[in-house]
Order: sequence, then structure tokens, then C-alpha cells
Amino acid sequence: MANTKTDEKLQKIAKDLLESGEVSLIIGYTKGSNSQRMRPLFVTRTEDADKLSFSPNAVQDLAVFLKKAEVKKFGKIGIVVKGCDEKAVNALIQEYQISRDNIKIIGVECNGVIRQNIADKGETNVSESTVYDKCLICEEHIPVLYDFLVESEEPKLVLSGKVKPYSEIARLESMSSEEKNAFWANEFDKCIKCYACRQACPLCYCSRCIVEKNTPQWIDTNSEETGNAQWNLIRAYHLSGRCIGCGECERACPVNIPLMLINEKMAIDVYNMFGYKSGLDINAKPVFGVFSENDFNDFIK
Amino acid sequence: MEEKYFEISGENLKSFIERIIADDFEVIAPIDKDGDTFYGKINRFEEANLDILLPKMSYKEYLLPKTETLFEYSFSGVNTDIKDGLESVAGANQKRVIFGGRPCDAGAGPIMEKVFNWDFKDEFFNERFKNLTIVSIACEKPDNYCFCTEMQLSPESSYGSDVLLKKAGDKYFAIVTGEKGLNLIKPYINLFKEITKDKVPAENDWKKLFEIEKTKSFLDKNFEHNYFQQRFLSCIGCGVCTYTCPTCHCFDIQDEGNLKEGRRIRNWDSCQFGIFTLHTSGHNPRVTQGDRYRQRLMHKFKIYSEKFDKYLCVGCGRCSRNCPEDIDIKEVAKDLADMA
Amino acid sequence: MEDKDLKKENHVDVKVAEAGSYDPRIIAFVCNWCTYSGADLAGTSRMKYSDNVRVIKLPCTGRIDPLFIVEAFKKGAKGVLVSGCHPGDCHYTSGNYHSRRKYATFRDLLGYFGVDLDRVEFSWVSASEGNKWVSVINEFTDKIKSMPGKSTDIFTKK
Amino acid sequence: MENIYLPKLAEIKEIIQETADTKTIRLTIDGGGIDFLPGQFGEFSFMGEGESTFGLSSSPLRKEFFEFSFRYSGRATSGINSLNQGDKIAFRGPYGNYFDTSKMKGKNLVFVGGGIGMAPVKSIMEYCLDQRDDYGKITILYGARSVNDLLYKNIFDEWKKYKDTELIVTVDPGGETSDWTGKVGFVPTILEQLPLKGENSIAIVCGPPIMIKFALKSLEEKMGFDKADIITTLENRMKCGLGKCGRCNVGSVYVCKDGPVFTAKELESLPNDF
Repeated sequence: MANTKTDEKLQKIAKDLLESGEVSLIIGYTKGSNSQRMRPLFVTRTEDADKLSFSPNAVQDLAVFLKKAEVKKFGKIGIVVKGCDEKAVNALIQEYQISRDNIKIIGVECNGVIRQNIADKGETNVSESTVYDKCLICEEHIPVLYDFLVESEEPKLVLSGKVKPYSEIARLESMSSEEKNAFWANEFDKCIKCYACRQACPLCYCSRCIVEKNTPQWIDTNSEETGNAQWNLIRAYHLSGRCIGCGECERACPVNIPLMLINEKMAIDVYNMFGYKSGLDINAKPVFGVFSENDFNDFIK
Repeated sequence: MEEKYFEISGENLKSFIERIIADDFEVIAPIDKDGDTFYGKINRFEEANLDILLPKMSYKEYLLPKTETLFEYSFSGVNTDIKDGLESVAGANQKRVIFGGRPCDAGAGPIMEKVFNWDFKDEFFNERFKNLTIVSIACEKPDNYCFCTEMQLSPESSYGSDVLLKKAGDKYFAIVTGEKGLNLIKPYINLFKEITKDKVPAENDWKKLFEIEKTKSFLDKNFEHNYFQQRFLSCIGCGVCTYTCPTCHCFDIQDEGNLKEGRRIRNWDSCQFGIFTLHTSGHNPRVTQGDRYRQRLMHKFKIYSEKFDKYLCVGCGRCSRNCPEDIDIKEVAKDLADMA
Repeated sequence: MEDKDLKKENHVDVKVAEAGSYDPRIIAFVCNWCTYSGADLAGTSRMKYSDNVRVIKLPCTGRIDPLFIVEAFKKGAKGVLVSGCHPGDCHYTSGNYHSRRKYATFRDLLGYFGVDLDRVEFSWVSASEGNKWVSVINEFTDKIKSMPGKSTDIFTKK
Repeated sequence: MENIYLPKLAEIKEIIQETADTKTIRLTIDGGGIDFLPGQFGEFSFMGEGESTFGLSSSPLRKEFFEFSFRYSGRATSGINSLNQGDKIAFRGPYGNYFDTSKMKGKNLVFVGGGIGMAPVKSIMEYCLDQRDDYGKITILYGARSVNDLLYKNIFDEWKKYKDTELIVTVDPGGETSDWTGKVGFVPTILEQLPLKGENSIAIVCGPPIMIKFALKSLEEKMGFDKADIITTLENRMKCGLGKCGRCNVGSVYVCKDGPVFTAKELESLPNDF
């Protein structure tokens, strides 16, 4: 497929950065295993920069690679990010996982990415019924922080309001505890404990995850109802107030557990309680790193 | 037993499935669920989605459950009582049928059987395998991720199936490969019409994209090759490839319980996890994700075949379709074959 | 206490003392400086409170990881209480402020997963509030006792 | 139909506190030892805390019991560590291959052990000592990080009593105490100072990977040992011990079934995955 203008701009930026030695690695997208898929590309030589590309199929959050030791070794890194992914970069900077000085952010304006499972079936149209829910609530079509910006050629996403993103959350909230419990028990029953949700998450960077700690064994190892519920609860808790909503966990999940219903609910509630949204400001302190004397206190006797 | 050949109309196939369900068989088939297709229990024939190429997950869990109790223990005073987990597996689910799977999935059973029986006999696996009857449907249109032909099977292979159905218009040809398949259809034999082998259309001439022997010969010589570290920089170690794979069988053994009672279980595990080979001393033979993905390739295309004469891969392509970072194992295997 | 004994203690049974009476186990995680002293005061003042509660003392509410709550439920507790110093009184200046944020979020998440929030209680009890400790415990125990069999926690095998 | 994952219960006869974090446990099943060969291992567990793999460290010829040594470090070992004399321990095994003693008959033997790696060496060494007349000169080199990390201190004298048997004990530089009379230096360094020749000799080496690497080098290059005459045991992470769980494979070798005992020659043909 021919290069689009977006692709050419990306390639130019990458070449310049590599040639000037400002970075030693560019993480970007390239065409994937079928015409409707994109995949990560690691560019270290200028001649490979021609393979860089972007499209509404660029679903991956490339910030996930910033936590990998093999990638960190490269030192100064340039990374191609959509608005949502860029928030993950911010959160990583906020939590001192990477340094702003070591990262060149190549932001691309994004007007929504097509859900991968329907793209695989041939869907090419970007519309409110084909993109991820995260795109419908997106307020960062242009990344909040970038060193370079590549504007989009795609038309803006038109929202009629007919498709309600994350509408299940409201339905769940209105349920009784028994009903909620039954809903999640059914969902978690599917879990096979592959931990793809953790691995795909750019913010799950612990060198040793809580499930891998066994003295004591906090999370039961079984992938039956008990172990699965414990794992999913703790995963969600550890991301509360940190999740930037890229939805990679849900996309990676091989058994389709609606993990974003949990992450998004927690993001909403953390905002309501503490007025904090993750990944918007690299100078802000993480929500659980600070406190206010006037914090929500109603639940405490 | 020699293979037997039958013809069955689409309508009769439907009544066959509905009659075995009525006769208390647990029928597992591809069903539409959560926006994708998964294997699950059906109560009516219509619930099965027979048009889909492959469900997202394999039916491995019916052979090797994601969590299996090996035994239960309880302490009473100085005594320890042990309840053998095999007791609950033995004889259970004798009437379980996998219906509508594909030849690749069916091929996984006999391949895995080898590792579970090469010296010590794993009766947990054997019992489940023995009690599972597999009725597969041959593929008409493999997709770009499929490479069963390269993996010594084919979209029409009957290896591992007890009954293989081949669609021809609105009827099916049925190849019954052994006693197990025959026993399943015997009570309903009036729905089938026995035919001779020559009536069954010959297999298509499926083209191979690469020779797997070449992939192996590359792996034989190039353990330290730079390809692995570079190519798998994009691997995030999520393990989805191993968990959705019909032949990946690595497991972990863990205890759950307290000083009164508990159990020892085995859970699915994955070579893609950093702690898979981490020693107590802190030494880890496979440090990078490149090392770990290489191990998966080695195990599939080299180690297993050297040990058990079969490649540990049926070419279903699930690992490629489900990989969040779009690592295509067919492409990788071809790359390696080209470099050999 | 030896490690081994601790494990024995950890195994919490739901005792059914007599037919009809329900004797649930409740775990209270308390901070060393305020609530534990408050409980101590209640004890030395010979105030009586429910014996369903097992108190586990930690340095500060900031040290009480939500994992502990899960662990208690996992091991069969029917109710979990977390208690520490009043805002502003923390021995370590701000441990309770930090934990308040964490618990607010965690409690929210538990509720979303369908855990009956009546089973998780938080309180501030100072070293001088022996009376408050007694009333918190007694009310909480009564509440837990009033919902026998109604277990919606998702951490134990059904 | 047999459940291959089902352990037997063994009774703890004696616990020897070797170092601050290492113990040797002496076990019996039905009042006696078990049949095994030197170099084999077993799966030990305290139920509820998980299984751990340890080499059997006693001589198979001492039939009245069997032993293993372990270091307290994780969940499974903390469970085993909490047990007392008379308690029961769950045991599966013996598994794996063993030292080919027929090849060793009549030859000079060099045993090299480092740290807890001395445990499997002890098994084959005591096996040879028990049949002392079948072998030539025996040299035992044992090293640990510090004096306090030395295992089997209480039986050093016993080993030395055998005829034509030399025991050299060393600790890493900095690990010695003021009253230490043994050597000071890393195992490979001390090994090179010994007057050993590769002819008619067999070396048995076990220890941390880095020690093995350098010890093999010294034996081959400085002393002229043939690769086939250097035997070591691999300590890969294992779970099942039965060649099923897929954790321990190195190349097409399952360490739990085809190993853990390999000659340096065999190791050379394996990929660097251990």
C-alpha cells in the first residue's frame, strides 16, 4: 500500500531523529499480518524508517514497550503515540519509570481506531459503531504532550449520541449486590489466568507482580472462581486512579472479559472523589501519592 | 479398525446431534459468545456456529483443565489423609462429544498424548482423552493464518478425529476413523448411509508456503541467532499464544490450603513468563522475551519432534490471530525456513 | 508467635455453637497508636464487647493493605473492620490520610464487584475512645449477625 | 490406574541444622530408606505450601534412611523448615538419571562442590567412600561463601578417615574467620593449585552456574581432563519431575528425565539455556 501523508511525515520525523542521534530507537507502527492490522516496529537504522506507518488499525498502545528492560537499554527513545497512549507515557513519567529527557514523543492525531475483532472480519469504516468505546469518550484526539505532532487526514469522528460508550457501567451500578456478584462471577469464571491483561498494560510495570509473590501467597493460584476473582480485584485496584483507559487489557484478553467496565468505572469514581484524571499532566502527583484533609470521609465511622 | 465411510444429509446431521443431546451426551461446539466464538456446551443444534473457521480458544481445557486438583489432603492429629484427585476424573464425562471443531484442533490430542505417556503415564490426561469423542468438520477455506498443511496435517485431515465430516453441498461425507467414532454413531446408524471409499471426494491439493523441516534445520544450528532478540522485541510476554494454543501443555503445580486441609493443583503455565524458569538463587536461563519466544519456537518445531517424532504445532494459527502485538508465527516459521 | 502457629490461627472457622445461633468471625485490622490503645482502654476499663472479633495490630492504617481485607474474606471471615487514628492524629503524620484515599477507592471497587459493603467497616477510634470502640464493635457484630447465610463475597468457594 | 503426582509420606528421623539457613533432613518411609541411585532427586513438600525439588544427599548404600539438604528461601522451603522431628513430609521420587559408577571403578576421583551444590556430590561421594576399595585416590574439594555457609561440617572428619582420601575445604576471600584453618579462595582457583591430572581420573562437579563454568575450564584446560570424564548435575527449575510440565527442558533434553547428571561433553552439545 502506498504511503499516506501521515506515513511520510512520520518517516521524516523518525529519520531526522535517528540521523541527528537524538534517539537510538523509534517505536512506531508498520503494516501487519493482514491489510487490516498494524504491528509495532522498532527502528534503529534510518533506512528502516520507511516502513513506519499509521492508520485507524493502529490499535496497540506502544507505551507498553517502555517498561521492557530490553527496550530501556536503548536509552533515548522516540515513540509514536495516539492521544490515549500518550497518557500512558505521561503516567510513566509521573511515576518515575521513564525520564522526560529520554523520550521523544511523536504524537499522531487520532480520530478513533477500529475494533480489532471486527476489522479482522473486514470492517474498514471508522464510525461510532466500529471504534472502541474509549474513542467515543476520547478528549485527547490530539495528544496532550508531544515533541512532534502529525495531524490526521482522517475525517473527525462523528458522534450522534446513539451509541452509548460504557453503557454497561450504569446498568451494573443500578444492580443489587447479588446481581453484580453474579455478573462478575460469570465473567471471571472465564478467566484463564494468562495475565495478558497485566502484560499488555503499560502501567503494570512491577518487576515482580503480586501474583508472583508467594510468601505469603496473597492471590490463590487456581483459575477457578476464587483465584480469578482475587486476581481481577487486585489488578483493578492496583490500576485505580492510574489507568489511562487505553483498553489494551481488554483487547489482549483471550476470553473477552470486559475489563474496561472495571477500569473506566474506577476512573470515573476516582475523578468524582478526588478530582483526578490519570496521565494528563506530567507534573501532577499520582492520586495515591498525595491526599487532602478534606477527602471523602462519609464511609468512615 | 479400518476407516468406514458414510454419507449424511444436513438434516440428518441435525437430528443426529439433537438425538445424542437427548441421550445425555454433553456436546461441546463453537458457540457465539461475548462478540466472538468460543467452544461451549450446546443444548440445541442451532446454537452451534459451524460457519466460523476456528473459535478463539482451543478446546484444550477438556483434555487439560485450566486448574486440576491432583489430590486433596487433610490433617487430623498426626495423621494425613490424602484423597486421590484421579477418582473424580476416572470415568467422568464418558459421554462428552466435541462437535464442529476443525482438523487442526483434533490433531492436538494425539500429539499431546505423547508427552503425557512417554515414560510416566499421566492418567488425568489419559482418562479425559479416552472419554472424549471428536466429531470434526473439514475446512473449506483456511485463512491467512492457517498453516496446518505445513504442519503435516491438512484442512481435510482425519488425524485425531473420531469422525470427520466433509461438507458437500447440503450433505456431508463422514469418515469414521475408529471404534470410538463408530460406537458414537452406531445407535443412530439409520441416519447415515454407508458408502465405499471411492465415493468420498479426494483431498484437495493444498499448497505449502514453506517446509517445516527447513524451519527445524535453522533452529538446529542457530540457537544464538540475533533474529530472536530483534524480532521479538515486540513481544510483551502476555502468554496468549500459549494459553490459546491447542498443544501447549506446560503446567505449574501449586498447593492451596492450610494446616487443616487443602489440595495440590496444577494450573496452565506459560514459557513466556519471566518467572517460568527463574531459579531460587536468582539465576534465570531465559532473561529476555527473545529467549522466551525462541523457547516456544524451539519446543514447537525442534525439541518435541526430536523427542516424540511430531511437531508440537497443528498450524491452527490461533497464536497469530490472538497476539495483541500481531506476531504471526507462520510468518516467523517461514522467515526461519528462508534463512536456513 | 511462631510462623506455624500464625498459620493455624489464620484458619478462621465459622463456628456454629448451637443450633440456631450464628457465630461469625470478624477480623479487625487496627493501628498500633490509636485504635489499639482505645481497645486496650476498653479492656482495662472492663467494658464488654463482642468476642466475635479478632484484633490484628499493625503500625498504622497506612500499613493495612487492601490485600489484608481480601485475605480475611478468603480465609472465611464474615466481616472486616479497619480502624485507626482520627484525621490529623496519625502518629506518622499522614498514614491515615493516605489510607483513607485507598480505602475509599477499594471499598468502591468491592461494591462494584457485588461484595456486600455492610461486611466491610472503617472507623476512626482514638486512644481515649474506649466507648466508641465498644459501640463500633457491637454494632458491626450485630449487623453481621443479622445477615447470616447472606454471603455475597466472591473470594470463597461457593 | 496410578496417580503419578501422589506423594508418599516420609517420617523425619533427624534434622541437622547445617548453617543458619540450611538444614539436612533424614527421612524414613515405612521404617527404612528407599531404593535410589546416586545423583537422583526427589520432590519434597509440606502439604499446603508446595513442592520443591532437591537432590538426595545420602549414600544409597546406607539403607536405613535417606537424606536431603535444603536452604530456607521461599514458600515451599519455609513449610519444610517449620517441621520437627517425627513430623511427616510428602515425598515423590526418586527421579532422574544417576552417576554411572561402573565407569568410575578403579579410577582416581575428584569431587568438587560449591555451597549447597555439595548435596548431590555428597551422595555419590559417600557411595564411593562406602566402597572405598573399588576406587583410586579420592580428592574432595568443597567451598562455600564463608565459614558459616559450610554444610556437613560435622562429618568432615568422617570423610577424612578413609584411606587415601583428601579433603580440602575453602571459603571465598573475605568469608574466613580468625580461627579458620582451611583454604581461602574461590573453588576454581583452589582447584587449579591441586596436583591433579586428567589421566585415569573422573571429576564430579556441582555448584552455582558460575563456579561450574570456571571449574570445568580449569579441569579441561589446566589439568587435561577429558570432557567425558567430567560429570556435573544440572539444577534447573522443575515442577513435576516426570517429564511433563515442560519447565526444565534444555534443547531436546528434559533435565528431570534425561538428567540431572550430564558429562561436560553432553553439556557441550546442549544450547546455552541453563
